[in-house]
Formats: sequence, C-alpha cells, structure tokens
Amino acid sequence: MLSRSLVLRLCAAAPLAFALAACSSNASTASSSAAQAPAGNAVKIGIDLPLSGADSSVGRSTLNGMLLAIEQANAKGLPGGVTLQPDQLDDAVQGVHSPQQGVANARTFISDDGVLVMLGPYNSNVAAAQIPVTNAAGLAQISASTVSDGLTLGDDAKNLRRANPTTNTFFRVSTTDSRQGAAAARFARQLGKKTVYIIDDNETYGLDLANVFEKDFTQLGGTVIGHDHIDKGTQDFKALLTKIAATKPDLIFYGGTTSTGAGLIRQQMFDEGLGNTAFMGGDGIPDIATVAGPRADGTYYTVAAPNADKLLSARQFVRDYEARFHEPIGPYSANAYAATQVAIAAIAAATKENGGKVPTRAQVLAQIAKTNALSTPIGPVGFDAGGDVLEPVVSLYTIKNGQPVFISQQSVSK
Amino acid sequence: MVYAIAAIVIAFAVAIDRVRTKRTKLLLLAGLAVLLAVAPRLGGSDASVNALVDIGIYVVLALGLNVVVGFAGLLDLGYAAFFAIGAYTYAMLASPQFGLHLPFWVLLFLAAALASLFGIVLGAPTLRLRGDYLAIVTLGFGEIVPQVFQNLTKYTGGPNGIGALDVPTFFGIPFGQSALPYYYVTLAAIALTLLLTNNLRASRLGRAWMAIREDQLAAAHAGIDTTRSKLAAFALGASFSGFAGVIFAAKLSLVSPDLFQFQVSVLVVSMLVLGGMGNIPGVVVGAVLLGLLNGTVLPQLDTIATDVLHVHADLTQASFLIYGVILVGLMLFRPEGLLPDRERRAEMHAAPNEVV
Amino acid sequence: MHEFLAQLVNGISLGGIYALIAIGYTMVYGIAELINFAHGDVYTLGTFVALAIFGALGISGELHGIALVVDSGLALIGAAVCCGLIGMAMERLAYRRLRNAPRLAPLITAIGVSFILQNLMQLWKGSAPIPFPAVLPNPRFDLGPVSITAQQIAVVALAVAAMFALQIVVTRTRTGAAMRAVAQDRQAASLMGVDVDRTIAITFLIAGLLAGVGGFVSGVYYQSTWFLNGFSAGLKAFTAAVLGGIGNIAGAMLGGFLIGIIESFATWLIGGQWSNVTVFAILILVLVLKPSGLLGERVPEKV
Amino acid sequence: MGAPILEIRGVSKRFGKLAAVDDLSLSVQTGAIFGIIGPNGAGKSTLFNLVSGVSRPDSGEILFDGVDVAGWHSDAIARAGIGRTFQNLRLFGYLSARENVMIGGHARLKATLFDSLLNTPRARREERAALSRADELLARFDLAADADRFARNLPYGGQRRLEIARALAGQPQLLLLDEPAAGANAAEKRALVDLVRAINAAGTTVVLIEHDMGVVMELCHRIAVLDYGVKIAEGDGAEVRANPRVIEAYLGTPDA
Repeated sequence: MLSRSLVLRLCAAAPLAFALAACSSNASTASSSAAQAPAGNAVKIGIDLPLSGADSSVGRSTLNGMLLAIEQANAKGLPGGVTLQPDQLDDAVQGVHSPQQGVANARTFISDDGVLVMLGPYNSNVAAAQIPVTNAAGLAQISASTVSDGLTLGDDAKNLRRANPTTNTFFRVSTTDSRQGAAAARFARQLGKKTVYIIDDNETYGLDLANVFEKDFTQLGGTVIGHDHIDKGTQDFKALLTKIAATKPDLIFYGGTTSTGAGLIRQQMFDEGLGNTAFMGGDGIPDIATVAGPRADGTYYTVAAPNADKLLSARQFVRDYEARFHEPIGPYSANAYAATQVAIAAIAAATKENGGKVPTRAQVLAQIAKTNALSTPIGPVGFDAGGDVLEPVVSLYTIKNGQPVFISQQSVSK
Repeated sequence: MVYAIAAIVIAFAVAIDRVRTKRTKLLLLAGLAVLLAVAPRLGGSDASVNALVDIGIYVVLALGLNVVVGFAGLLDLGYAAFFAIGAYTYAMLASPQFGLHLPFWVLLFLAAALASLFGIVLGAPTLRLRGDYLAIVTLGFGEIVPQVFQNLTKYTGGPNGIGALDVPTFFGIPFGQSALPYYYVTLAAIALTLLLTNNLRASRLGRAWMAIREDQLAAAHAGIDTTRSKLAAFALGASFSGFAGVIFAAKLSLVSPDLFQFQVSVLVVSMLVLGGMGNIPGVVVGAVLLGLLNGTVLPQLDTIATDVLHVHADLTQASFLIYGVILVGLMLFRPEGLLPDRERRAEMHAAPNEVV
Repeated sequence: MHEFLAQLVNGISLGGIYALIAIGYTMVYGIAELINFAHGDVYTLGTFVALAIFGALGISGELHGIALVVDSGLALIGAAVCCGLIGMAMERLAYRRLRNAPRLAPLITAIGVSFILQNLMQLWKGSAPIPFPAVLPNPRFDLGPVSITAQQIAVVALAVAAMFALQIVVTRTRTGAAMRAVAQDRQAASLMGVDVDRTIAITFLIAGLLAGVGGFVSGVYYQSTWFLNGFSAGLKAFTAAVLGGIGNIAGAMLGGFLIGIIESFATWLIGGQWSNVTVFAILILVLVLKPSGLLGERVPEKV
Repeated sequence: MGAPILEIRGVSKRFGKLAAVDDLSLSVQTGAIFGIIGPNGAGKSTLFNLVSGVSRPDSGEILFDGVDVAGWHSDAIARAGIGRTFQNLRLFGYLSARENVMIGGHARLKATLFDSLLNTPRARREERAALSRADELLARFDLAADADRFARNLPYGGQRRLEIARALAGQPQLLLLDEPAAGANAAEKRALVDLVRAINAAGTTVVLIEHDMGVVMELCHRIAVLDYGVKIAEGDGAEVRANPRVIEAYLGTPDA
C-alpha cells in the first residue's frame, strides 16, 4: 500500500536525516566549520548577493569582482599562510531579492566561526535588515553597491545599531544617494541645463537619488518641471514620454538603473521626439548602451570614482576581469573588487598583528575601520566613522559612439 | 539541524495523518511539541533556529490560507496582501516611523483584526464571483497592496520600507537579536493556529464550508448563508496572515514592499497544493518542504553542490528552474498533494467522467 | 485635446499587444478551463525567438525592400510557430494529464511552467534587458492634431486581424465547431465524436501562435525585451480577458485595448507608479458591477 | 385542515420570451400533501425554484406562513422553514451520508463563529446532539449502515432517501419533493409512499412534483395540474382525473 510505505519511508528518513546532519556537523549552515573546515589557515569570506532572478546579472558581475580579488590575493599569498575561501549565498527568493533571506544568510555566516568578514549585500533594504544582526554579532560587513543614506547616516543608522551603539560593523565603498545626487545636480547646472523633468523607478536607489537631485537642482537655481515615478516591469514608456515632451525640458534625469527603465526610456525618447533632449542618470546606468544601443549616445551619467582613464589600477582591473570572465565588467564589479580589497587588506593586517595566526572577527573589524587611502580601481578608499567612503570623488561621463567619455570630476564630502 | 527537524516534523505529520484514533494523534502531537520545544537546546546554530522560524511562519501562513482555499474552496491568489497588512501594522505602530511603540503582543491581535477587516472589505463585494474570477480579483488585490505601500512614501517609507522596528519584550525582557525567542513565539503561534483551524474544520462552520465547496446551491438550500460563511473564511484566513505578518516583521525588524510580492502568495498556495489542500497535516508537510526548499536549499545550491555532490557547479542561477521543475513534477506525480484529505483522495480515484 | 489624442494612440497601440496575448488566454480558458499562467512567458519567448532569428540572419539594422519582407516574415513566422509548438508541448506534457485533477493542480503546474520558461530565458540571455534590433522602418504620419507611427498602426491592425481571423475559424470551420462544443460541454462533445484532446491541443497551438506574433510585435515596437516581461504583460492580458468576459474573443480584444488605454491615461493623469494599481482597481470594480465581464454572458446556474 | 401554509398569488416567471410560469396562483393548506403534476416543461420545477429562492419571480407574491418570501435568498427561505429535494439529486457527493444530514441541520444549530473557532462547551454539546439527531434520521431512512460512506457511493435509491433525510434535518414546516419516485421500482415506491405519509403525519406539509400517477393519487390530498406554466386544473384525485383539459394536455402533448 502506497500510504503505508510512504509512512515507513518518511519515518526511516528522520533518523537518517539526523545522521546526515551529524555528519556534516551542521547541515543548515551548509559549509560549516568542523567537517569542512579548510586545512591550514583558511579564512572564509561570506558573500551575500542576489544570484538568481531579476538581479542576478548585476549580482553575478558583482560577485565576479569579489572572486577576482580573492583569487589574486590567494595567488599572491597572505601573511601567516592564510588562504581565503569565498562562501557565497543567494539572497533572492523566488527571483526577488529578499531582506528576509539576507538576514538568514547573515546569520548563517555569523554561526560559522570560519567567516571573518562578510561582503554584500547588493540592495539597501537587505542591508537595513542585516545591519542589526551583524552589529549585534560584531561581524564586519562591506557593501559594494548599497546607497541608501539611512544605512550610515543620521537617526536611521543609529536605530539600526541600537544593539551595540558604540560599534559600527557596516561599511560601503559605494557613495550615498545624497552625495551622488548632489554632484549630479551640480554637473547638470554646469552643463547649462535650466529645466529638468525627473523620472525614477520607485525603488530605493532610484527614488532617493531622484529626490536629492530634485532638491539640489532647485537650490542651484534650476527648475524642476515634473517628477514621475514608474512601475516595476514597465515596458511601455510612451505615455509618460508623451506627457514629458509637451513640457519641453532641457534635461530628463533618471533615478534608477539601466534594467529598471533607463535603457527603454532613452530608446523610446526618440520615438516621442525627445531624441535630442539630454538624458542623465547616476551610477546605475553606465551600461545603458547594452539596452539602448546606438541611441544611448549623448547620455550623461555619474560614477563615484575618479576618472578611470587616469587611474592605473582601474585599467588593470578591467583587463584582468575581462581575461578571467570573458565578459565586460558590470556596473558594480569595480566597487566589488575594491570592497574585497578592503576586506583582504584588513585580514592581512590583523593576521600580522595576531602574530601570524588567524585573527578574530573583532580584529578584522578594527582593521577595516582603520582603512585609509587603500588604492583600488575606484580610487583611494578610507572610511569615516559611519562607514562611508572618505572624500569620495564623483565623475561625469557621457557616451559617444557607444564608448564612455570622461567629462569632469568633483570631490564631494558632507 | 534544519533538515533533521524538518524531517521529524514531516514524519510526525504523516504519522498523525495516518493513525485513526484521536488519542494516538494527540499523543504524537504532544511528543512532537516536546521535541520541538527542546530542539534548540540540543545544539544547532542561531542560523538554523532562524531558518526554522522562517519555515514556521510559512506554516502559520499555509494553515491560515488552508481555511480559505482548503476548507471553503475559495481560490485566493493575493494572500500576501494580508501578510503585508499585518507586517506594516507592526512597522507603523512599533517603530521610530511615527514614534509609536505599541507592544508586540497587542499588535499581534490588532494586526489580525485589521487584516480580517481588509478581508471583509475585499470579500464582501467580490465573494459572489465565480471561482476563477475571485482568483483574479484577489490576485489584483495582492498586486495593489504592496504597490500602495510602495507609493505612499510619506507614511510607509516607500520602497525603502520601514526599518529598525521595535524589538519585542516578554515581561520586560527584550528578545534581543537571537532568533531563539522568535522560535518559541512562532511555535506558540503554530500551536494556536493548529488548534483554531482544527476546531474550525470540525465545527458547524467547517461543515458549512465543505458544503459550499461541494455544491453551493444545495448548501444554500440547507439554510447556509453562503456569502456570510465565505466571508467568515476570508476574514479568518486573512487574520492568520496578519498575525503571522507581525511575527515576521518583528523578527526581521524591517518591512519593505518587495517582501510581499505575488511570488509569496504563489508560494503559500503551492504549499497547500503540494501538501494536500484541506488536510491539516498535509498542509504542514507542504509548508515545511517548500519553506525548506526556498529558504535553505536553493540559496545554498552552490555550496551544496560543492560540498555534497563534489561538483563545482553554478546551480544558483537555475534555482528558479529547479523550483519550477519540482512544482510541475510533483503536480504530475501527485496532483492531489502528498497527504490529501479524504474527499480529494476519493476525487482523484473516481472515474474521470465526473467533470466538475 | 492634443495630448488626450496622443495618449489615446499610445494606449491603443499598447492595448493591441495586450489584446494579442489576451485572446490566447481567453481561448485556452474558454476551452480547457485553465488559467495558463505561462502564457505571458510564451509571449516573451516569442520576442526571444524573433531576436535569435534576426541574430542568425545577421541583421542588426533597419531592413528595406525585399529583405524587409522576407527577413521580418521569417522572424515573425518563426516566433509564431515556435511559440505555437511550445504551447502545444506544454499542454501535452503538463496540462493534459491534469485535466481531471483538482482545480488547483493545473494552476500550480502552469505557474511552475512559467518559472521554468522564465529561468530558461534568463539562462539563455541573462537577467538584464536585451536590445532588439530596429529592423522595421517607422515613418510617422501626421493626422491632424496627432501623429501616429507605422508600427502603431501595424500593432493595432494585427490585433484586429487576428481577432477576425479567429472569429472566422471559430464560427465557420469544423475545428471551430469542435472548439465550441468542447467549451460548452467536454463530455457531450466527446460523445458526439469530437476529438477533445486534439481540439484542446489546437487551441493551445493557436494561443501560442498569437503569443508569438505578440512577442515579435513587441520586440519590434519596443526594440527591447527582458526575460520577466511576460509576467506583468501576462497579468494585464489576463486582466483584459476577464474584463472583456473570459471565453469571448471580441471581449479579450476590447479588454486589451481598454487596459492599454487605462494604463496610458493613468500614467498621464495620475502618475506612472499608480498605473498598475489603477488597472487592477478598475478590474475589481468592473467585476463587482458586472461579474461576467463586459461582453461575457451570464451563465445561469443549472438546477 | 387549517390556514394555507403556502399561498402563491399571480406569480409569473419568464425566460426570454418563454413564460415558464404564467400568472399562477395556488394555495397549500397546512398539514396537506399537495401534488403538482403536468407534462414536461409545464413549469413545475421552475415553480419549486421560485418558492425555494433559486430564482426570483418577475411578478406575484409567494406567501409562506403569511410572509411574502418572493425574491428571498435560498438560505433565508430554508431557515424560514422550507426544505426541498432536487429532481437531479444534489447531494454533497464527497461527504459522508452522515455529514450530508448534519449539513441539512445547519440552520437548527446556534454555534457562532467564536463557538466554532474555540470549540466551546456549548458548541460541543450542540455537536453531540446534532450527531445523534443525524444518526436517528439515517436510521429512520434505513441508511444507518451507509452513514460513513460517501454520498455518491450510495445506490440510487439510497441517494434519493438521503436527500429527503437531509432536507428533513432542517426540520422544515414545508417540504418540497421534486420527483421523489423517479427511477424507483415498485417496492421502493411503496416504501416511499409510507415514508412521505410518516413525514406528513409528524407535522410537515409536503408538496411534491411527481410523474408517477400511482404515487400521486395515493398520497396527495389535493393536486394541481400545470401546463405551459398555467394551472389548468386543481382538485382531489378523482376531480383531476376527470378534467377534460387535463386529459387533453396529457394526450395532446405526449410525455416524452
């Protein structure tokens, strides 16, 4: 009888599962310490990114930047014979990045004594859920891409750290929306744009960026004609662009990424007679040509790094990345590489300090906080007390014949 | 540990489903309860306890939706909306957002009440619709609610959501960052949900739902107010969802609209169908299996591939594909679910001439 | 007034694409009583296939003259046939076995198939939006206060033509008669000698063909696609089918155009972030006021 | 015989151009067994549907115990005290016979939502009582052995009896039976006649639609004959049988 045998099988499965769990010491933390503890002085670097679903392309290229840095460091060798082992978990559930899964992953890293530092997450709301947990556990966390102000600034950040108010465990090499938005507004005024129509994708990054841009652009004497938000997954922007075309703005500013709408909007602008109107966005759209093709030409965008052409490490990084992964870098690959460099440098310094032995999480955290002018593909990196990059530089680029062309750069601080 | 506990729960659920006497059922249930209560003491990291809480919340959700879909036969594809309403209730009334800090325990029940109120507001005008039309209306509602939370930035934090929610306290002792207190809260919530839904199933109202599911017209002729009974199912189901939403939000300390998308509703419906709609042990099995798959197995696919199968594969990219194949495979293999209730088992084995 | 007309044109052409998907939805539902959640993904797959065909032909720019007809015809037919076959295969492999299963089993299967298709497309072309070559010339015609592009006219013409063609198939041919019989009463139809399996398979084939045409059109019209497009487009198309009265082909087209127009006007007047909310709110309202949809017939309860 | 329990006054119901029931009036005395006969399509079932709230009359009044219930919902009518069976059985096929009967008694139970949710002592007491009442009824209908079987698995005659038992569980004052003898053999018809008599003797007024003249003539105190939605005759068995219009209706439109 089917049902009987099902019962038997399942009952038999229970002790088996226990045995399995015992063997792998702790199955839920899939790659946990005891059984799979790597030989020698291995140190794990936990990585939490969206690796499946809608964000997986950016998630993957971010992951690749991290993996490249780890591979290069292992090849070069670290003090105390330490080897680095990446341990990546996906925080997308059912194809959507999930703060809930992000926290589950962070707890997995925390429960694994081999993990000394965590890289990620990709999304700001995932970070907002993770920070209280990593803060309480004292696990350092470096993000390559989160931009929401509240993660590091003001009362919001304080609230996130209330378990352990004196310690900051969250760092990021990406620039806050407020810094980038302000810089973008200044660039736009320098380009002589007087009137702007703002669109954003109604997501964390895009909405905040657009709001800051709106505020600063107005302060600098520009006129904001309108500000619209779009729905997720929209493919048809003709209604919105018809509406905008009637207002004849000098500039359309887009808060968001290429995949949330920048590419399609740029492309459909031509269909609505807005082909010659300037289009501008933040560091979510350097890859706009992958969607808009030749129509991407003339797009302006900002990147939170000094002029890449002048930066040797940036050119080297791009060459190494393309050789290793046979594809162009993603929007946050360089950031990811830099974030990983910070983690590795901290592990190395902490190991030295610890007399060549594998350091503790606290020692690594202390070293990360002390990071100062570390040379990376996005310029020298150091952190302020809140975990943000010191004296970041924001550069303005435009696209000509499908290639980025540097225009100018400015240093922004609070 | 997560796998072990999941296997134990499933084994017990199957056993409870199979034994006939009520006394044995209760004994098994008590045994399971004791096991689960001491489980975290027997080792297991904070991460595994956390994973169990996530699964446990799905169990509450699935049991709640079972009232609507399993008992009353109303297809609800927007169940996540009520989950969102519960979670946002906690987020707005127990956080720095408005400076309100109502206690967790009060909000648990307030959220349940609010969610059921929304259930009534949506259900009252729409419940007389035919099955599939109701499905699409609930689906639409499920799309609207998170979108409204996303758009009303001033009150809900927009796409960022609301973070740094209050940490609940138990007689003055804060829960802290450990997942353990939530484990026990969730366990209690599951127990309560089991008790209530089991009562419902065997009650006057539960019988009325069965009648409506089988033949609405005949049910009405037996004096059953079909609209009110359906509304009761809808409101009760919603209240469990709202209740679960509070625990979810408090543990995560954050709410944001992307946590309550269509996929969540689909996931919970899949749990019911996979486990066996209407049958409480079946629903628990479905929730545990899919909860485990989604929260633990799929995110760790790459590591599992390396550690267990000793292949270096990049499986995470295909996690959705794997999930889809599992759904389709299980439906083809056992369309009535793993542990169907009596009626549905009979239905599947009836001659196919009975096209309903 | 000028903007009103311009938005109307936008809405109608967007609605044309919804209509092409909605007709497939409505036919499958009418005949197999299945909400085929994967239908939207079949539509997106159509764009992917058309893209692949253009890629194989080495086409990246605007086509003219004979090449325009031959190459775009190849892509259009290729996408349509491919999607039709996929639709049939889905029915054969997944749905047919569940025809007598509890109602929800085929629904969950359809959702599973949708996940599979989405993930396959993602593995094929990645998770970022993909450009589609601007193959068709797109002259603009000024008609008094509004201007319309050739592609907008083509989208609408295709949707209307598809509807009329289907109406003829359904009302004038033997297959159509079989479809109507199966839709009315599957068992009786089978007793009358109608091959139910074959009829349902043909329904899936036609639905897939139309989705493929829709996919091609959307690729050309938006010059871009994305593996997840089908989800939201499919949802709106299904909404359109329900709005028009599910099972009713003319209703699906009407519903498609209405949803397109509502979406455009919501974007224009309320704001883009409210367009989905508006669409679904109107859907709920319509169903509350007229439960069988705009053109649907009220099915009296049989006692 | 006392006051009319059911009084139908000038009721009409059209489907499109076809008048299924046309300005019909009749009255059923409390305690009677009232028969409605007529050729197929005469509007008999439509009349039952109007009385039991499946559809709403276009015009006219349906007085039950002096209250106009025309247009009420079925459940309200059932709770008011009208029970019915269906021509093509509508049992809950995948529920047990016992559950079918217990559902029939739904309106007689008082458990509220909270009683159901919390399984209060009151609800438990009531459930126990309902259960024993259901078992009594099943025994009375010779279905005790089938109590735990799915309704759909009962033999046809059992299903017919179960449907009556279900209707009776609601303790109706007025019971509408739609062709209870359809498909029954002679012995079953005999038993049915006794059953209906017993139900009637216990105080329930019965209206029945029936094609079997033997059953009708034996049971009914009074008979109405419908044709094309119009009452063409009313009286006791002998009167109806002698009525020339009835003969014409039956011979003119042969029973298909």
